[in-house]
Amino acid sequence: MAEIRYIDAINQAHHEEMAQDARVLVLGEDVGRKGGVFGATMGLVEKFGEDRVIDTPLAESSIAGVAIGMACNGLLPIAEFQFADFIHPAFNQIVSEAARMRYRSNGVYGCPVVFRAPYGGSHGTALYHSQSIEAFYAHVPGLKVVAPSTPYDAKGMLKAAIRDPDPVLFLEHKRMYRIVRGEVPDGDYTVPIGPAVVRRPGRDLSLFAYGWMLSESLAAAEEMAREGIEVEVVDIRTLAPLDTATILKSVAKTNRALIVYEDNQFLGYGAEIAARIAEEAFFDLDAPVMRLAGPDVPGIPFAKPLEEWFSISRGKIAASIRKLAAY
Amino acid sequence: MAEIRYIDAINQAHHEEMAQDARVLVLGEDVGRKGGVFGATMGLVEKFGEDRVIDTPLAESSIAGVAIGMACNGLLPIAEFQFADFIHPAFNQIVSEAARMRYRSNGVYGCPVVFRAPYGGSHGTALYHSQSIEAFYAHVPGLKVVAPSTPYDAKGMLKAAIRDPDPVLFLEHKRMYRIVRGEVPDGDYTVPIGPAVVRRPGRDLSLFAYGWMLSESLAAAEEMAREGIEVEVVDIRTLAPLDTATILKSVAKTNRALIVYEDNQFLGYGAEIAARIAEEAFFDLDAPVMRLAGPDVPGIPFAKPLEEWFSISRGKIAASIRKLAAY
Amino acid sequence: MVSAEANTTVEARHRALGLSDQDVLEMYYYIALARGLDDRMWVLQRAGKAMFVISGPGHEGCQVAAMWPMDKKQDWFVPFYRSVAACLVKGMTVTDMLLGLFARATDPSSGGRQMPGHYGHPRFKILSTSSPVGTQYPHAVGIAYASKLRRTGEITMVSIGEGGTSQGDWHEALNFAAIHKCPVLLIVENNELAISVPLRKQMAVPSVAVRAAGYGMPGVTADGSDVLECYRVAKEAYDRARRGEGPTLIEYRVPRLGSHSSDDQQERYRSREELEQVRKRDPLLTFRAYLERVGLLNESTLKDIAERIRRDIDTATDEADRAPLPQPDTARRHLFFEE
Amino acid sequence: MVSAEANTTVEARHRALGLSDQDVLEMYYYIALARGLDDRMWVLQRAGKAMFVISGPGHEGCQVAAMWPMDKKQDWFVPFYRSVAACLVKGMTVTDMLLGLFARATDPSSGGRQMPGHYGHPRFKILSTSSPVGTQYPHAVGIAYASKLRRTGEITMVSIGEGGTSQGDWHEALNFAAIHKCPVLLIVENNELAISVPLRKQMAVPSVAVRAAGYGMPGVTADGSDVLECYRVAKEAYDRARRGEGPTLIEYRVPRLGSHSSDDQQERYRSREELEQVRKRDPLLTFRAYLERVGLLNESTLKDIAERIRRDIDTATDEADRAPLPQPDTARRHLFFEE
Ligand SMILES: Cc1ncc(C[n+]2csc(CCOP(=O)(O)OP(=O)(O)O)c2C)c(N)n1
Ligand SMILES: Cc1ncc(C[n+]2csc(CCOP(=O)(O)OP(=O)(O)O)c2C)c(N)n1
Ligand SMILES: [Mg+2]
Ligand SMILES: [Mg+2]
Repeated sequence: MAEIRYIDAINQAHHEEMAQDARVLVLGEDVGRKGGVFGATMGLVEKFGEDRVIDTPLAESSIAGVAIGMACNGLLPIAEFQFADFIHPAFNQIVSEAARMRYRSNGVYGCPVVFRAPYGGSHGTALYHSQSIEAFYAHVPGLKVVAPSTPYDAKGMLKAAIRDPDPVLFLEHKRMYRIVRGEVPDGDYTVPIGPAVVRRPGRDLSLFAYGWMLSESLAAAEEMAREGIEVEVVDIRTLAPLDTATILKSVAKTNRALIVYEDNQFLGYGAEIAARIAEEAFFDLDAPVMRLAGPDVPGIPFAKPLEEWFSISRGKIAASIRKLAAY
Repeated sequence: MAEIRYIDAINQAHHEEMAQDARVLVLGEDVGRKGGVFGATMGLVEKFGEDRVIDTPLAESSIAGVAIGMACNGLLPIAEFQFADFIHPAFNQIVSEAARMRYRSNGVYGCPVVFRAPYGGSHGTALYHSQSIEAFYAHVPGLKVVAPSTPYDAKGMLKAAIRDPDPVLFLEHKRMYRIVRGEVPDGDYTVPIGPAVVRRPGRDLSLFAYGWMLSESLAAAEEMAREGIEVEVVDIRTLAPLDTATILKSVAKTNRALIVYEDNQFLGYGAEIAARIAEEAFFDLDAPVMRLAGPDVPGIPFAKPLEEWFSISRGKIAASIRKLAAY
Repeated sequence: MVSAEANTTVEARHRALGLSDQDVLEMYYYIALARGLDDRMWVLQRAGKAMFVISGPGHEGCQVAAMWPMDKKQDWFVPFYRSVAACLVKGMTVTDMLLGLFARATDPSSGGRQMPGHYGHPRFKILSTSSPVGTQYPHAVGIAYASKLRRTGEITMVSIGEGGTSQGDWHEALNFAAIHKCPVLLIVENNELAISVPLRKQMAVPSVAVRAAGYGMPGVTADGSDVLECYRVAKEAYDRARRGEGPTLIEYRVPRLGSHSSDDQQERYRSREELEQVRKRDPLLTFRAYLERVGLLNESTLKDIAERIRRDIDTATDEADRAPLPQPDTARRHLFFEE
Repeated sequence: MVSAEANTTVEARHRALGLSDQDVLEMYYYIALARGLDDRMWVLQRAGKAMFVISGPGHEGCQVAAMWPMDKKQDWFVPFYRSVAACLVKGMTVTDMLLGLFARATDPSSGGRQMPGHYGHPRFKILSTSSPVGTQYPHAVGIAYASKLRRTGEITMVSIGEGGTSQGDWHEALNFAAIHKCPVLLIVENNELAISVPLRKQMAVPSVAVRAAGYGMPGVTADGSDVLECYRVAKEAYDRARRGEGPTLIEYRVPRLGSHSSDDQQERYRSREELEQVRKRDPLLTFRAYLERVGLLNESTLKDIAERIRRDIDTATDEADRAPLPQPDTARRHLFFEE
């Protein structure tokens, strides 16, 4: 097994699925000769041709809408949004159409589209190239939302998403693309959409995270271990439908819950996890359910001091862990 | 003071504000001669002319986008979306533009638009004419979101929204339009955006709701009083920014919290209220934080048995109250 | 009072277009059937048997004509809420439609989940439709792209009102279709109203068809009261698509004979004169007049057709009415694929 | 080597357009200033002094020309990220722009909150811009509508790349502008690339201007390397708008001389020949050649201008560099209006 980068895992999944199934096709802005602005689709157009690797006009609503039509007529499209920030023009197509096609047709039409979107803040990505969009979409019944946290999962879950008979929003935290590496088998495998996973067992408190925040949380947990606090870190991975059982089991064990997410706090994804724990694990809790999330401002500002003010680092996570453990 | 319907209160606010401030203008589909599909803008075009009451093309993104431009150039536009379900094409304009104009310009450009949208289920409104959309927008920093529950508040808060220097999403539960009546002063007054209000004091548990769910909850609370359970009913009214203090105060008093909303449960608006209570009122709680919300399916289906299966009636609310009170 | 010469000329019209007498009689039947069904739906709504109706009186002629060249089995149709006649031609039965009106469990479009008028039928390759106006256009283009890539030979037809052409999705779909020469007929049924909003407030051009040039595709306009002309332009567009030459924008100018839907009162915004004017453009009447002129219909055959239609609709109404409503907790099903 | 006769003809060109020698020299100055600033920004980025650059090399000629008829105080401008030259003409200083590049607290566009290239300046009526391509078009139309309603006499100019014309928002904005005859100049700077996507994959028509007819407004195309022609069409559109005759769509064909942004490597998708071709269309060179031909510039005056620009940019760089970064917790401010 090779150690590869997150972005390479994504790219591999594309290559393998397109090679083994002629129904798979990619569409999006700059996915062709440029190989995508992050390189996720590198090498595809050379191998599979312009008909299956479509450089689309700059128009996200039709990227989604055309993909939906393709999916209804026998193809398995992967629609790339260049940045998650630019998925918003396609909101109506994804929410009203893709997510509802099966339900509204009483099961007779399916919509197996994968919507890929690089999300989250990296250095200097500012207000419009750094958004976390998972809360908008995880709220939408009929849509699956995943945010894998390792290269292994990225490849395995992208393959699972492509083969899934229903629409999947596939979120890739762009900060991970080049700096997160991991072992990834060369050949075929899938990682099922659904189950969360305990990445690090611990007895003192449960920490729930996904994407880049999972990496930072694991780092913070290591630091805390040196202080004698054993944090159980749970990788949510699939944001919808949510694996509540794994969450409740962990809280039952540690009696404390911290949810970490990068999006602004108010009605961000972690609100649902907190609400579930407050309802279904209430009698297990020894302390308030705590959330550490981005401030409630419209986005991550550009200037370094502002960006740092916004961003959730392992240091801030460690501080929250200390506070929660102290109850 | 006259007893008028919710829809009349909305209509009055339009008439009065347009008469007293030439900057106020209305745009949307069928807002002119037809007076809006629900009658909210009835009589306006006859009084204020086609230039200030604009029947727009069927294109929601530009309804929002053009309104934003108008607001940046000295007008106070009220943009009507015919149904909240059809605000989705304008998602990008509202989220990326209206909500961010002030923040991104470091305070120099403001965006005083009111986006009005009739939301929620009524009889036979089905998948696409019944959506609750508040969770999508309350999550967006920079946007105020209100959902008044009485004709008095509807008029007063609409006036406050029109005069607000920032964008406000004004949600009107369409089931209330013709059946909810209340005393409304003829003249000018405003109800501030921000504060929640206790509509019915009680000692046994706190119930949080807004819009039509507030009406149903009050009815359920009356029923419960006959069973000896005294429910404190809090009308959230302003969904963003949220008046957390009023919520926490109520929970401190009753030690139990039930949140009722019509939207599907997962990451619906009530998740944030639940999460806040679990974090900030944890030691006040004697029982799990409970949510009663719509099922996690893409919308309210049309056929009567399916609609009833989905809908939250006073009966279902009463059952939840009983369950929570029994802890 | 038609002279022998005029008679020959008009007769020549449908035959010159390659339509047999049988064809035009069937076309008339479908127009009349759709109108009959339409009338029935409104009656049922007023009688409290249906909550809501939205339908296509005035639009039937162009719909039947546009559908006529299509291969009913192989080709795709992406309808909108006025597509009653088109869906009937494509294969849906009157019973199918009334099952939707009554929100029955066996409604093939949605099992009673959607409002009436939201057609869909997998067997006839009619895509499931939603309410937000305009979204179906990119879907149709995507379907057509898939047909081309998979070399299935399928042609796709999609319909919308002129109001829907204001939507961004419409623009994006036309652009994509033109770039990739997708085999798709892009139909706009222009009745000069978007609910109450008149054409001049919807666009500064007198016709939607002129927009086609901006995308690099042909755009044609036909009078929706001239059923044969509607057929001619559709056939031409169909043949173009078959030849791999890409999409055509077709605008049909049609009268909207009734209110927008059963929730609307058109008297609020349409004058008596306007209503009188549009009634003259009723394709049912104009096409009937043509068929009488060419001697294919007369009072007695018309009566037979009307009788047959009435009977069929009666039977279908009974059948649909007897069908069961969906069970409450089936509402949780089909969120995702079920094995 | 220019004959006396040819000389008169070309001389006649700018004067015939009502432009004084002073005008064209100032126009040249702005084009050169924008280019100088541009070069500097890329140097600063490569040196690690700036995280990101996106700018308009090749687009400066049409921008300066289009801005020239505008009333710098009264009129509105809604820019996009390539509008470096246009913003300079409208009133922003080199220092203003570099404060943005360095994300300083005093950056007038956003106080360092936005990426470089997101211009905005209330004093010069430059609307704050965002990143999502296309959203600014409806804003401009709304601004223009307000001007008309309020009878302020303001004209609005808005810019976008040809890639942005694929967006639904663009379509909806043009439609609204045409219906209401809004006083707005709708500029498209067509460099035949949307990052890496070539024109033929963006649209099936050879020119954006042909789309204007579909909205009921005039559409014109001008060669962005012919600065005077760019001015001429803008002036005509401006006068039209002033006369209350509504919007004009103006397409400028421009070369994109560099990569899309500092995050892009155009060598991945552009051939050496293509890059050589576009360099010949550089408006800085073509306009300089014109001014030399008509005797308004020569080697020595050119040197003076270059020198002055270099000095001004040096000073501005120092000034911007010395300005303080924003304080961390100012990030919570301006979520809503502050009294
Ligand atoms: C996105 C969206 N906005 C608004 C509506 C409400 N609505 C339904 S039909 C309609 C008018 C449609 O007009 P047109 O496209 O001309 O079709 P017609 O009804 O005239 O046949 C409107 C505004 C909707 N269904 N979807
Ligand atoms: C809605 C949206 N989608 C994608 C992007 C990413 N993006 C930024 S610029 C650009 C290309 C723009 O091309 P064009 O409009 O032709 O302008 P040019 O850069 O060529 O001047 C893209 C795809 C974006 N900023 N916004
Ligand atoms: Mg219409
Ligand atoms: Mg370009």
